[in-house]
Amino acid sequence: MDFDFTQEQAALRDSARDYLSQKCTTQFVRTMFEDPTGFSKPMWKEMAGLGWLGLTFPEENDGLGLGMVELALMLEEMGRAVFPGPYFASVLLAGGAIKAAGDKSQKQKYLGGIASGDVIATMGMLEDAPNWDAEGIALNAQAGGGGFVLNGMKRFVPFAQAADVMLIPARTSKNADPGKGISLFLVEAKGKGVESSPMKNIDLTNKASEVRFNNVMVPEENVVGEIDNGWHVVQKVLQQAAVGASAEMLGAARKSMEMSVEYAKMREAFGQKLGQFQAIKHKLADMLVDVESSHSAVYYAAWAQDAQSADAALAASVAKAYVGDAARKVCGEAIQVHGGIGFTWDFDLHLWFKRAKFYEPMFGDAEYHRELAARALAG
Amino acid sequence: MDFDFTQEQAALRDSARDYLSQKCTTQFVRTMFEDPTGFSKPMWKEMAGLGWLGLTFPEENDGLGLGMVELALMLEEMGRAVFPGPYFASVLLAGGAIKAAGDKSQKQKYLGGIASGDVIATMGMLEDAPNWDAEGIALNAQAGGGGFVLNGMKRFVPFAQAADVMLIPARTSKNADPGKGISLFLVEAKGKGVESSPMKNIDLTNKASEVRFNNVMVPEENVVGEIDNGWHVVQKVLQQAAVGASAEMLGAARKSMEMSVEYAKMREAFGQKLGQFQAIKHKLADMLVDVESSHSAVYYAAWAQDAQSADAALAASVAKAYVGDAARKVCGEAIQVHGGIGFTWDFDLHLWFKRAKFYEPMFGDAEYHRELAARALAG
Amino acid sequence: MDLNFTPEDIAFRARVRKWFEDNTPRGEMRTLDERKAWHRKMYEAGFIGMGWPAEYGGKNARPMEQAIVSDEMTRANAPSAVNGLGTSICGPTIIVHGNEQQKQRFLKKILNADEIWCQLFSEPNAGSDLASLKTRAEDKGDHYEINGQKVWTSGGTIADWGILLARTDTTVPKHQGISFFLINMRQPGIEVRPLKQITGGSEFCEVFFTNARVEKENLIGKLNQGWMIAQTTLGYERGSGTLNRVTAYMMSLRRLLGATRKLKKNGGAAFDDLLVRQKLGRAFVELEVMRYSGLRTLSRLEKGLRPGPESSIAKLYYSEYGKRYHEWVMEILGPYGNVLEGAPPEFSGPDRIDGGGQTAWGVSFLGSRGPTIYAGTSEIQKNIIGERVLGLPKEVRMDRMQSKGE
Amino acid sequence: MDLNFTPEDIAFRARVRKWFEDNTPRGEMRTLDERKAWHRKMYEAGFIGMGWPAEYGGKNARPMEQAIVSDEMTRANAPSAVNGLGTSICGPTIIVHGNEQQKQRFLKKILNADEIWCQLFSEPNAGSDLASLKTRAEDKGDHYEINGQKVWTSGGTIADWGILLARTDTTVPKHQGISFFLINMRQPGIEVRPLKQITGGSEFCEVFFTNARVEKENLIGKLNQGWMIAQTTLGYERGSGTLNRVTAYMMSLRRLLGATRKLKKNGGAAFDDLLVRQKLGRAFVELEVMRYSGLRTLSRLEKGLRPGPESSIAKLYYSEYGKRYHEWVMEILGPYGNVLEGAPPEFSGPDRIDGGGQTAWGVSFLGSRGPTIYAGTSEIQKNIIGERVLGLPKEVRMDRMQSKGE
Repeated sequence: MDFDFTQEQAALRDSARDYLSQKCTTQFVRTMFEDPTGFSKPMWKEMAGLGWLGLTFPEENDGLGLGMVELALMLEEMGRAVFPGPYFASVLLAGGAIKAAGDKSQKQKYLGGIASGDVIATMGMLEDAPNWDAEGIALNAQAGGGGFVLNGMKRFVPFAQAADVMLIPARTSKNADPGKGISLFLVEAKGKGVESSPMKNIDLTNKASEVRFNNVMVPEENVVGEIDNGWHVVQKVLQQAAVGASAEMLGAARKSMEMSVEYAKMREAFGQKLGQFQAIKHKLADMLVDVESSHSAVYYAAWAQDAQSADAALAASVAKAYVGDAARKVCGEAIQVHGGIGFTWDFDLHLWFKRAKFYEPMFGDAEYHRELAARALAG
Repeated sequence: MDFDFTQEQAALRDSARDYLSQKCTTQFVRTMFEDPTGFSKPMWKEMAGLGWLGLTFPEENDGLGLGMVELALMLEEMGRAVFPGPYFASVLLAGGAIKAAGDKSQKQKYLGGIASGDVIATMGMLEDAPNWDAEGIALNAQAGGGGFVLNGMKRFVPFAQAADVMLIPARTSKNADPGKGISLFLVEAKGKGVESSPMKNIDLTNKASEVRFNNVMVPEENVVGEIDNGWHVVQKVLQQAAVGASAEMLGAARKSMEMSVEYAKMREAFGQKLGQFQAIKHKLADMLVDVESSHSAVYYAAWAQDAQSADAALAASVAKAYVGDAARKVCGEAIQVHGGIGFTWDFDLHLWFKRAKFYEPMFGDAEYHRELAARALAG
Repeated sequence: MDLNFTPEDIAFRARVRKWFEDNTPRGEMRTLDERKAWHRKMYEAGFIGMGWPAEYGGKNARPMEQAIVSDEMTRANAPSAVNGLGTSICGPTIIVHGNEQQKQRFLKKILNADEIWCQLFSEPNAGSDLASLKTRAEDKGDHYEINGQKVWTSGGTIADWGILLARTDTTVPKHQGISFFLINMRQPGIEVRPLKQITGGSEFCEVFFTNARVEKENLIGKLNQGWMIAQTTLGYERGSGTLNRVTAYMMSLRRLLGATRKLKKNGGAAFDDLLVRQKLGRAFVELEVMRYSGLRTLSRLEKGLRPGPESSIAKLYYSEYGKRYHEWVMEILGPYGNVLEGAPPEFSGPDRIDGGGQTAWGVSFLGSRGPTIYAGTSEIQKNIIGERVLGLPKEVRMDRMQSKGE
Repeated sequence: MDLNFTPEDIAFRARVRKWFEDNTPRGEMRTLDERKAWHRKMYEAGFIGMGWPAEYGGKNARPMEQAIVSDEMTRANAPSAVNGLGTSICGPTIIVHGNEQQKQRFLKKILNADEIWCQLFSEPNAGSDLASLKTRAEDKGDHYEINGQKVWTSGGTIADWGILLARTDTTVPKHQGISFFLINMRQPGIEVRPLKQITGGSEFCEVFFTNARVEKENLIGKLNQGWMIAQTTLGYERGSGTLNRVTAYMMSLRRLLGATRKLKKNGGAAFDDLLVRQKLGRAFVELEVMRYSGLRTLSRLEKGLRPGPESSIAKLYYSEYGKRYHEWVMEILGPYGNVLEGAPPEFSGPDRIDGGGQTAWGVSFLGSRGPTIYAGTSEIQKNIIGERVLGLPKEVRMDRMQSKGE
């Protein structure tokens, strides 16, 4: 029983924090607000060089072969740094799906490409309704012409504007069970019939698009996994995405708490430090409880994924439900502790508030995961 | 526009507070904990003499002819005094139904009897499920023998052990619309086939029973209102009960807050008054906001009943939903402010905590009334 | 108790509603001249400074009439008056504390928006603890020379004049060395910079004073009595806030309700979901209670009772409500709530508070973090309620320990 | 990170589980002798004082082993050890701060429950501010004479001995004049009265001292150093609380789940209701997080790291969780939750924490108001977290102003 990071994990966290605090300053982050692709190619290449873009990929696909714990701590650091870029989309979502279900040549081409930074990938999940169940997948894929023809729409596709390729779950056959008949396609993001329009988010570091598919031809070799049997892959990716999103929110929350503690030690009012007021001190204490509990939730869930623990799915839901609420509280109270300055654009605090808010509804909100937890309880 | 009590209303409140603070001390209240009927007959007679038992009844039925505002302020005072006895059951519930739908002789007999204190009445509503809608009424009333034969069960019947007569909504015919086919019966509480067994409540001042009806004969003259058309009467009574319960909870909450403020002014820790700690001061401030907002909610709702305002039903739901949550918070925080002493039996504070808790689920909990409010919003 | 509006109030409301229906400008106003013209139009209709005494150009209007006008303005989504701070705070201060010459010079031009006013109180290091302000006013014989910085100045870029708190004596306890000035904003010693907020909007400014000038005749009241003057509750603009805030939220809630009918959830509309309805129900319940409390306040105002520290209760209620409400909005709309641009029109947000079209739900959500901070944080409100309403003893605080004499 | 239990831990747990299955008394224990016999049985099995050093009769058990035993006791709904305070607090204090004679005299009899112990710390006017206690211990030459009152003494009616904090010097700042004694409870100068709680139970007592006697040999440590001794974190009973509390709530939650299948709502079972499931889900989620955090603590303890002020985080989490959880219980069960007697059996409540059958949900709910008060209120925990974990400056407080020297 050891809940601490291994030396290797701690070293990875330290190097991520070092790199991001030097290169991914909030000054840099702000330059990405209006950038249409929302990330820096040189930085991306450096991260590839550090091995981070293939963090969880097999070594034979130029990856580091690490697990969800390592990915979670990387994402926590990215949340902490408000890192702007398609890391989550490319490595966790699309990369995760290809790693789970891709064939040898797909892995070589795409995982290798993602790891080297040459390929930016993403995954489109939601359509009209914010529905994370199989019922939400309606985009139609019709067999024909040596492949498939896709028609339909995906919304909230992360970094679609930056992507080279999109992993798209689509419906290849209709069944009473909505979990059946879903297949996964790798679609060229700039291909014929693919139209993206940006959906500007309050978290300006997280780009997303609505993507329309008008008779988009996808060759057979771009089917990932079995035809009609793709939903279990999506489910697994969504579980890991729930853990990853929780890690991002944890990073945002811990940073917000630390800034608030520092501010309360420094700022004076009525002749004393802000942190001497019980109202502020108790708020900060509550924030610490939320942050430390979130840490426990995120890393238990990440470990459970790696250990293929029987409660891995439950733990992912627990993390997403708990950390979503906790990060909301912590990042919100941080603004309150800071007072006026926390409400200004030039002060950085709102960056984390918005980052946490961005991830709250993604991959299932707290209610959705509480429902899953209740069903797990009932067995 | 005048939100203040009239002089007459203020005088009624003052006389209720005077009387109850002298006669209905918590010492007296505690003597009723183990009393099977749960009230004092001499006190009941005195209250009859003051006109309170017929507060809302027509003058021709020996009542004072006052309205819901006056009843609400009386109930607030009773909540404040943790008054033990079947006032709510007899005057508001049974009396309210008979006033609304009874015929002349029923009014004379029962309203007159309630007002004089000679008759204790109550009303049985819930059965197996805590369901406040018409679906919840399954108790069967079969026409026959010059009257009706009742079979079934009511739970949570307030002060059934003390009652002479019970107003019982029962099903006289089955319809697709569950609101149709319900009739109201006046049943002798000690009559043949009526069996009561006590349901001991955490609020020991509020007695209740499970009452079983085994072939209970009810003569035709004891039908209140039209056969099959009694639900609208119940609905109106439930609305007023929601307001009345809110008033009781308000009384409990305000008293809990006042005790907490006094305690915080007097009790010392770490060389200063408890009320000088910001954590305590802010708790008390929150309690005041809850209490004053509850006051607005209760009396708006009471006025809306009297004025037959278009939003009368909505206002009753608003009051019950809001005050239920507020009183829970206030009475709970009062215990926290008091610390250890607030957790002891001999200190009175828990009496109000329990009184408020008793009324929380009664006549629809906050969720139920929020649902009604949402439907009202949607129009 | 009688919560009916009088027939006179109802008739007045009908007239006001008709006026706003007929006169509210369509589309966004882009120029200052347009905004001044709209202000004057409302003034001519009797809706500006209506609570002021008649002798100074007001109408001695009852709080109820003021409440009704505010409410109908909100209902019509009418642009706010460009000189709102002038008529609500600056003018009344001059009426109560100014001398005859100051009244003659300024009041008329406030009412007709010839001169736009701003308020120069808060500083970067003097927010909740306003009395610790450091902007200095130095006596230069015929004038005072101002150096320092103010922040959270709304309308700073368009203001002609401002009311200014500045320190005139540094040798006495902090509350005793502050004076209250009127300062001409159109002078070289003043630089105004817009202050961008987390919403992306810039309704506020920072104001920098470098040897700026205040004529001696523009001191209000006596030297070093500025704190007392600034603390006075000014009673001419009452009733506002009792009804219109509820109406604004109600309009937002109705738009949200509409969105829940379009948004899909679990194969049906979001409105069909029990959890969504609980949130709508809660939002409606708490808003109705705000309305009842507003009527209660209004009924007190109508009797001539002053809104005392109890107004902290209203402030705390509505600002905390706003935060909760917008969190429910975001929960209900899910990822659509986060979208500023590019969402389908049925998920576009509520009317902007100051009129002139819609804003995104996300912007409205971000904006909801402001009211628990500005005009006295929730923490300050709770101190006020605890000490001035409940009579709890004051907390032991370092500044009180250091200067018992204050 | 590796959150698997070792094969040894799993085997140990299996043995412990089997032992409790075979040995846990059925039905309620009514006599003190029965309770002592159960204590001795557990002691003989190696489950009592198992964290104590072997030289004093313990087993030097690892925190994990202690956690597993506590957890299995809870799972078996086994009655608690009658001398729990003796083994968890009184004995360890003697081991760390007592002299050889005291160790010889008391330790063995604590372990085998020959002498039952209680704790005499809190007073009616010294709760959170324990150091302001007023019970006096006066030097009478060969003994100390005790006068005063203690409260919240659990097991007071059955105790043979107690650990006592009393004031031995009133002329120095409050923390410096307190001494730590062992007091014989079987003497005429001590009166013990059961203290009834809002639950109706009487697990605690008030204790009155009138010229009670403490032999000089029963002073622990040096005179006037009692505060420091009482503040020492005693490290022999670790691991308890990390797992068993979660298990207790889990058992309650499963019973609640069962009730939601029987309770009717909207024509179906309550469990079919989305709102009910949200509450069950929330209760489960927050409980799982408590479990993860417990494992994290246990993993630190296993490395020999001391549980520092971080234990305040755990206290705050579980005590506040208990309040929330029981409010959800009451919401779900509606009027049935309020019923103490007379409800159908499917709505009867959870197992009693100390074993021996069920209690009503309403009693369990009322009991949930205790843990945020006892053993350091939530407010005190937040001060500890703020100051000792986050390093925030101490608040300005009257006692600190008055006696800076402390």
